[in-house]
Amino acid sequence: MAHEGDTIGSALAASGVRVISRSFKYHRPRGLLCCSGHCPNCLVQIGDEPNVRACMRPVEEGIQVRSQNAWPSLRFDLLSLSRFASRFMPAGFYYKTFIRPKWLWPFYEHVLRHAAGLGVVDPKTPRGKYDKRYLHADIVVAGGGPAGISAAHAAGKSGARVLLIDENAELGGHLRFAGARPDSETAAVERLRSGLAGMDNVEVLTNTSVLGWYRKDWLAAKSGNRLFKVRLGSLVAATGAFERPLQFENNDLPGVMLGGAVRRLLHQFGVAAGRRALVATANDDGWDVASDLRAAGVEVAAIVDERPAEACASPHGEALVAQGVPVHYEHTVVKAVGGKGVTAAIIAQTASGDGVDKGTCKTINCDLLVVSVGWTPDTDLTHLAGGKTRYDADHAEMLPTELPSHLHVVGRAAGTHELATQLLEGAIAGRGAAHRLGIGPPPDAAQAAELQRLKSSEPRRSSPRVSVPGGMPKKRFVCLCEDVTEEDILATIAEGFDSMQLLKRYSTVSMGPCQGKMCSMAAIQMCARATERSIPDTGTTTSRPPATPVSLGTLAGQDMEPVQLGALHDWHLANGGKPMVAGRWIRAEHYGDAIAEVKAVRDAVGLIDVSSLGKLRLTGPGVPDLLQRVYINKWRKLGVGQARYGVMCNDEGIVLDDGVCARVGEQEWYMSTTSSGATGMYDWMQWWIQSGWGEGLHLTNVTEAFAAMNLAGPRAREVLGDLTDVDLSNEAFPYMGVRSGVVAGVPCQLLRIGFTGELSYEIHCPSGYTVHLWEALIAAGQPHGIKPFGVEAQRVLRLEKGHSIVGHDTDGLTDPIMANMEWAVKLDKSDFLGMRHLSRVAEHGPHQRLVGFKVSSGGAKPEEGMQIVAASNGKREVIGWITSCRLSPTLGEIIGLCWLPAELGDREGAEFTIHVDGRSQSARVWHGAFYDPEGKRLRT
Amino acid sequence: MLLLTCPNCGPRNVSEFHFGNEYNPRPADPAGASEAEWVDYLHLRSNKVGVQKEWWHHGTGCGLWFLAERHTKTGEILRTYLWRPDDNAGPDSETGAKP
Amino acid sequence: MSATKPALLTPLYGVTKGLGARFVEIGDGWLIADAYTESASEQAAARDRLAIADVSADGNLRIEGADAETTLRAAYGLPALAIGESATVGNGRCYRLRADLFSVITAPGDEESTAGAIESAAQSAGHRITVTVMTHGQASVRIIGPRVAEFMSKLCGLDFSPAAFPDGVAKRTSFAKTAQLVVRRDIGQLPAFTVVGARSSAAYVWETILEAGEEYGITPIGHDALSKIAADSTERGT
Amino acid sequence: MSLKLFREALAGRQRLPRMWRQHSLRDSYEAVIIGGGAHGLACAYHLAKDHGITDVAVVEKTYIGSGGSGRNTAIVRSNYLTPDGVRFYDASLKLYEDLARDLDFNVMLGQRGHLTLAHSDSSVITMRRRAETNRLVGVDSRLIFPEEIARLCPDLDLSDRPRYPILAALYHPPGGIIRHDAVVWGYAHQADARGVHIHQNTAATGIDIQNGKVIGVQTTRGRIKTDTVLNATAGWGAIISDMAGVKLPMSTRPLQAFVTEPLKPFLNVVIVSGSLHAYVSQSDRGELVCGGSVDPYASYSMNSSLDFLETLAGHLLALFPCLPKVRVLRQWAGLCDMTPDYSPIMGKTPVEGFHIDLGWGTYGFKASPICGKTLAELLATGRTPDLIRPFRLSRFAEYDLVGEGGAASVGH
Ligand SMILES: Cc1cc2nc3c(=O)[nH]c(=O)nc-3n(C[C@H](O)[C@H](O)[C@H](O)COP(=O)(O)OP(=O)(O)OC[C@H]3O[C@@H](n4cnc5c(N)ncnc54)[C@H](O)[C@@H]3O)c2cc1C
Ligand SMILES: NC(=O)c1ccc[n+]([C@@H]2O[C@H](COP(=O)([O-])OP(=O)(O)OC[C@H]3O[C@@H](n4cnc5c(N)ncnc54)[C@H](O)[C@@H]3O)[C@@H](O)[C@H]2O)c1
Ligand SMILES: Cc1cc2nc3c(=O)[nH]c(=O)nc-3n(C[C@H](O)[C@H](O)[C@H](O)COP(=O)(O)O)c2cc1C
Ligand SMILES: [Zn+2]
Repeated sequence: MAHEGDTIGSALAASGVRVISRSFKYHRPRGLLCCSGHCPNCLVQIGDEPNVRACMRPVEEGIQVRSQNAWPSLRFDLLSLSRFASRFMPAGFYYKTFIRPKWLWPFYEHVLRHAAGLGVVDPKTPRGKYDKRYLHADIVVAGGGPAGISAAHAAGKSGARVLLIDENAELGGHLRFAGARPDSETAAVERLRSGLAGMDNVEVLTNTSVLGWYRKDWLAAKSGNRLFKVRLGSLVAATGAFERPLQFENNDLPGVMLGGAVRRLLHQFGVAAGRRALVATANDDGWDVASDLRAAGVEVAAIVDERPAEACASPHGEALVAQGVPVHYEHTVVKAVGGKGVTAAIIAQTASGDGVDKGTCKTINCDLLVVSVGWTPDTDLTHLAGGKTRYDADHAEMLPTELPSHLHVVGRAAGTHELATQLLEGAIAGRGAAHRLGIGPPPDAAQAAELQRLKSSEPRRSSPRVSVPGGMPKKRFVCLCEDVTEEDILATIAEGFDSMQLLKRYSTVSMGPCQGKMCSMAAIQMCARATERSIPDTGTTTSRPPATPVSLGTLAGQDMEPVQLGALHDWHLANGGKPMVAGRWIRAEHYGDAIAEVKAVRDAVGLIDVSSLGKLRLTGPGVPDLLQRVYINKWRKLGVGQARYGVMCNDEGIVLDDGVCARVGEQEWYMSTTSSGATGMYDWMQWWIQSGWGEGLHLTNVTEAFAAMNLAGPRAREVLGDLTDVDLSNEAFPYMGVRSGVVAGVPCQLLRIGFTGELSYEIHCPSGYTVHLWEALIAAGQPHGIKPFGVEAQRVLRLEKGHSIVGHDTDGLTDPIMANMEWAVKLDKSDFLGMRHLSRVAEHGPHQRLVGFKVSSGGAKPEEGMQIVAASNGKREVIGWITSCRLSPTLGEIIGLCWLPAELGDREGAEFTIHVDGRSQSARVWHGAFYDPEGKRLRT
Repeated sequence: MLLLTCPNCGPRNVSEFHFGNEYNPRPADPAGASEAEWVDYLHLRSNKVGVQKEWWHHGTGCGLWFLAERHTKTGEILRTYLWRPDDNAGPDSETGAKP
Repeated sequence: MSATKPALLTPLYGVTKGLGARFVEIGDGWLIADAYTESASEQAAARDRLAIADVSADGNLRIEGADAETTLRAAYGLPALAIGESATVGNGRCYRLRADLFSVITAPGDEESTAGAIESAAQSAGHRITVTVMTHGQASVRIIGPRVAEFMSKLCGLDFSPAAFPDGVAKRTSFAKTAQLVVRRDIGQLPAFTVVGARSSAAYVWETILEAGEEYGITPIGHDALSKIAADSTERGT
Repeated sequence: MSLKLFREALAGRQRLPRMWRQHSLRDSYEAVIIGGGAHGLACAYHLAKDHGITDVAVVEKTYIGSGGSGRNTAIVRSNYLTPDGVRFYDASLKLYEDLARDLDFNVMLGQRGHLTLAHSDSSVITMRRRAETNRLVGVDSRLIFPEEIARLCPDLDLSDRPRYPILAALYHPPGGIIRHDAVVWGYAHQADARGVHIHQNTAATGIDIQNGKVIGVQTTRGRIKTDTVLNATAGWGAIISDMAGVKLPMSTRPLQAFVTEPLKPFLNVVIVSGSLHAYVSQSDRGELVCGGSVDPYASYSMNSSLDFLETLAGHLLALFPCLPKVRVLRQWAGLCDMTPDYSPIMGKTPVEGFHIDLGWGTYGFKASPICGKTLAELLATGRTPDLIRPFRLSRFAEYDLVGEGGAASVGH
């Protein structure tokens, strides 16, 4: 049945299917209307794809087409019963109903939700393959009709890099289905088109839709599953025009079709849209359609033209009249008659204004009612690219005006309907656009004058008539997407929603899938008329991208979510490491048994991968000054071979990061930051360096150049001693010392620091050696019972030592004094970031304090995030919360860190209440480390 | 997408940069600044419609921080330049000649 | 004190191994994919379609300082370079990234000696510069093929037309949503790019390139094919 | 079907009453509210209803609801982080629950539940902290885990993904969505009915001040004498405050959103992912309403960007891999007045008679009713209600910020 090249729409039309969809609100039957992907009438579900425009989608083997918004089937649509209630469903009816009783609204809402909506999402739809491409062009021409072809040709001739984009499979725009045209015209366009093919600097993208122009000089287009992102100089919008529906009673019946649609079916797909057609028109285009239909063997029941006979100048006129086609001048359609499709039309003589003379009503049988009364220039792109439009009363069209210099609008998008004029207009724009970018000569002034002359002498194509009175305004559909009728529009305006923006939002006109392509113009005209204002005073709605709906898959493109993996990633996975997300890094949370890992570190030795720590190299005589300024503690006296813990704040006194900085040479320092702070702290310091604090120093980010691992536990020294010549004795290499040396053949930096409270060495090596070094340490540690340990064990170990983690126990309002790092705050320095604020806090004391606690024995373990409460005047007040909490395997007690009001937190042993699963759990404040409070173990 | 001209790398898509907020120099002598000046520096912003002097960081590019004068409504970028000590002199220096 | 010579693994070791690579040792002991299938077909892939190779063992130096240019000129006769341009220094190539910042890419294993030479040139002239060996922090891949410029614009927003991005130019930019130094370095007539970025994202970047390159028939190629193509092109060039 | 509607349907359109009337601008009002968004109109309504003050003008630059109130993704909830915040937003939600009756206008509040996803263990902790605070203040909110998440939202990708695994969610049953425009219109209608003048297409251009006190407002339609002004202009708030010489800790950032083509019911609850900067709900009309984080730089432009579409589409697919074929219909942007602590700034300013209701950032729609009520009280009595005291402007000079960063940033 389906032809080669058929679309679903044309195939359905060919097999006589008229009803393709059901409307949004009243579930009225709808059939093909525009046949060019603009109107909502042919939206269908294809397999797992909702809301497909059937008239544009090529037929493929085995596709499954289903109608939408109809249950159980298209023909027997139960919800269409709501049609009979339509007199009670004016625009916004839901705002005034279902208000009381309150408890009933959820039920009403459920019904409403299930009645609305169109296609369905198949939960099994695969993510699919999509991709993107960046393009660069001096000039993009959007629309490949004659005007666009001519513009691209001229710009190409000038030597510009040109991109010509059209959404159809071939260039030619409406010419492709305009039927027979004079040879001279066809030849002129053909010459230009083949000229394009010969130009290297012109690229043609067909089957590609422009989605929008974005500020600034950025254009998006889609083709199949690909998104194009174009950096451009100038845009030539040659997007053509939409044919405009006419508002008469039952104007939404299947069988009412726009002239362009009828021609498209005829010339592109060889489908006659009906057997007996009535053509309602207001310009010569309608006569062309009538002539084409007749040539295809369709009976033309009548041509109904609004204009007087003298004004009708179609070259086909005489022939049609001679062939006996009845013509009704100064007539228009009042009503389409039929149930599921047109069976007749009622016409009447036009009277003054928009009126008709009711006494002249005639019924004419037909199964196709062709409407060809005017055009709406497609000015979406014009608006998106910063241009404006004005209503041209002579042509009854919205035409581009006040265009920015990067934008040209040509062809029917600019209200130019004659082919020769379009070609000239395109050529001038193409040349002008190139010239603006310094490419090629300027357009010829004489030609420009000629264009103005031709444009002003074009006859009017569009009728100023908006709707046809008589019959029922509640059956005159303005917005087909949303089932908004003329009556709705007028009622909405009467209620005070009398500007286009409010009218749109209350009545929902233009808010559906066609985004006003079919209805905006009519709504504006109706609003202007009802409020007795000019069209400019009525205003418009905002044009917004995308110019045509685009799938989330196309926008998302290839699935790209950067992850950072350390050199030991594979090792961790192979050895039972459980991956966990830590910022952009994937780290090992544990290797099966975090408690055993803790025990290994406390009793023997463990090894943890801490490569994600930030690592910065600082060189030069200016470094101590910088450290003094960015850290809250002191740095001038740090000797070579020594390391120190440091805290950084901003000027609000908020803790940003902490870490260790070691002096590894006379003029060289090695700083570590937290994993999550690595990039941020580097950028932060660079900011200060590049705005005045950079004298005599260089800062280099070497985070990735070095891996880091911490060997911790009482037997760490023995394990490391097996692999290195460095003197590891407590005297030669004390706590907080730093040494460089070779470990297992690898040049390393050794720091005697750690978070765990045990004797420990943080070993940094060039990243390429990581696996070798790690495996060597594990091997050397075997006799000593070494275990790799993960982030979880590390958290327990540090908690037993009472250490807080920046970003875990602190947040965006924490200063170091409240975080119990008062000892690090050196207010006797001359200046540092945060000093002024911290001086204030030091003077007044903090409100809150981060302190340790122990849960009273036998108590329930609070989870991190649980609240601390106090009773005051019989009310329960939140006074703090738990940031860290674990059952300490070493102590056999539940310990943690929490925020408390300072006066409470500062009292060691003070009792307080944690709200655990609805019950009260008491706990006591603990100061200092829970384990080895004197810190003997890490110093031995 | 705006095209921002890095003083080092030339024009690049704005997505390569990180916005560093309104230019808001730190008082030269924090301890000596009045409470009003200090609160102004810490929190208050002019947030104006018009040309704003602001920080940008070419994070995925050359790593430089620089200043831009950008119109907050039209997006137009008047110029971009590296920080120099006289930029700290305050808003008055905006009228002074710069390269 | 262990006697075994430590193995050096590039950040793409695991990925390339997973693709069936055979390895060869180069430079200071780096294990690098030598071939996945056989050299001839890998060479053909690069010439006719699109190929990707791990070159993370290439030496990489970062030279920073107001005096860096003068130092490099004294040490290697470096010509005046605009930002992004490059020139040969010793066995490597020096790219100017900023007024005060250069990157030198050397043959595998040459970076330490080059760094030493530059540092001593600075010392004798009394210049204060910072030279940092970045080799271990980087992942580098070569992407080669007649349509490579078109391919690059799938993952990167720069203009890759020859006029905008000529051979020998380097730009640090966003590539596949990560920060990378993108270098155009043709092999004779064969267009090619090198993409240098942080080691930790190597697997992600590699896999992203492979997926995006599918439509071009992208093929991973080894050290052997890469050196043969390079050797061929120098022969033909001379 | 209500009787009222039935009558209207029979009466025909001529007799439909206007929702609000047009007036000529008087040369003086007891109070002038600048900004015809939900906040300004709610305040006007409460001034009239609670305090009998009806000599009030609301001046609106374009049409009512043209600002954030007509652009927001309509999420209402009260599961904030600080007790002050939770109490405040809860009071607002309670007012919303009866708003349809109060205004005799269906604002279509759909309380079908709100889920904030946690993708890392640190965000699990934040969610638990919120749930715990919420419950202590009496707000229904709890931490739920994948099994229950799957029941509420079966199409979320709950598989063991490398990046952004879904570990838990903060579930807030009374959270949901509302028909945002209806709130604006309903307030306007009832304020108008009580005598408030709503002046559309009337922009404030200056604030007249004498001896540190407000004496009037200049507008594009003339000068108004008044000693009481409320600046409720959200994204434009700094411009109006600047007219009064009041500098604020605020930066205006665009926030964007998009809708898809309408679909049959697919998503019952609101889904928010802070780490992915994405949130989505399905409106009663069937579109998926989707939003993300604020634009990456300050701006007063309401243009849309492609970057936003691309990023958000990617993140939505990370949550719902089955949506690639669903199409985006329209995108738009609004302006957000961001503060450093993600909390609003409400109340008096150093200029006597000049009040502000700003700093609403990306989350202020849900606060409209309570803001209207409390600010009306302040304007009428000169006393700052306790509920809004934590949000006073002077907190910045007093170093007493509120700190909702953990709950408001992308939470809406
Ligand atoms: C995309 C988006 C999504 C959002 N999502 C949510 C959400 O899900 N939940 C939530 O709670 N919040 C959300 N918000 C935030 C919320 O929209 C705002 O905080 C809230 O609407 C502010 O209301 P308002 O009445 O104070 O201001 P607005 O509604 O912005 O009203 C201010 C009014 O002042 C007018 N005005 C400006 N200048 C002048 C002048 N000179 N003279 C006269 N009038 C003037 C404007 O035209 C405007 O109408 C979102 C915001 C955006 C942009
Ligand atoms: N009944 C008819 O068929 C009919 C009626 C009037 C005029 N015409 C003829 O059509 C021609 C008009 O030429 P024109 O160039 O101004 O308009 P056009 O309509 O011929 O060409 C515009 C082209 O741009 C495409 N397009 C529109 N928006 C696009 C987007 N966002 N992205 C990609 N492509 C997009 C359209 O699909 C179309 O192919 C004239 O020859 C005129 O006589 C035909
Ligand atoms: C919650 C919500 C739902 C919306 N749904 C739709 C819709 O279904 N169709 C539509 O065209 N626009 C929809 N919009 C967008 C509006 O049309 C409009 O773009 C938005 O209010 C901003 O106004 P502007 O585009 O005039 O600047 C919606 C907006 C919001 C806030
Ligand atoms: Zn740069």
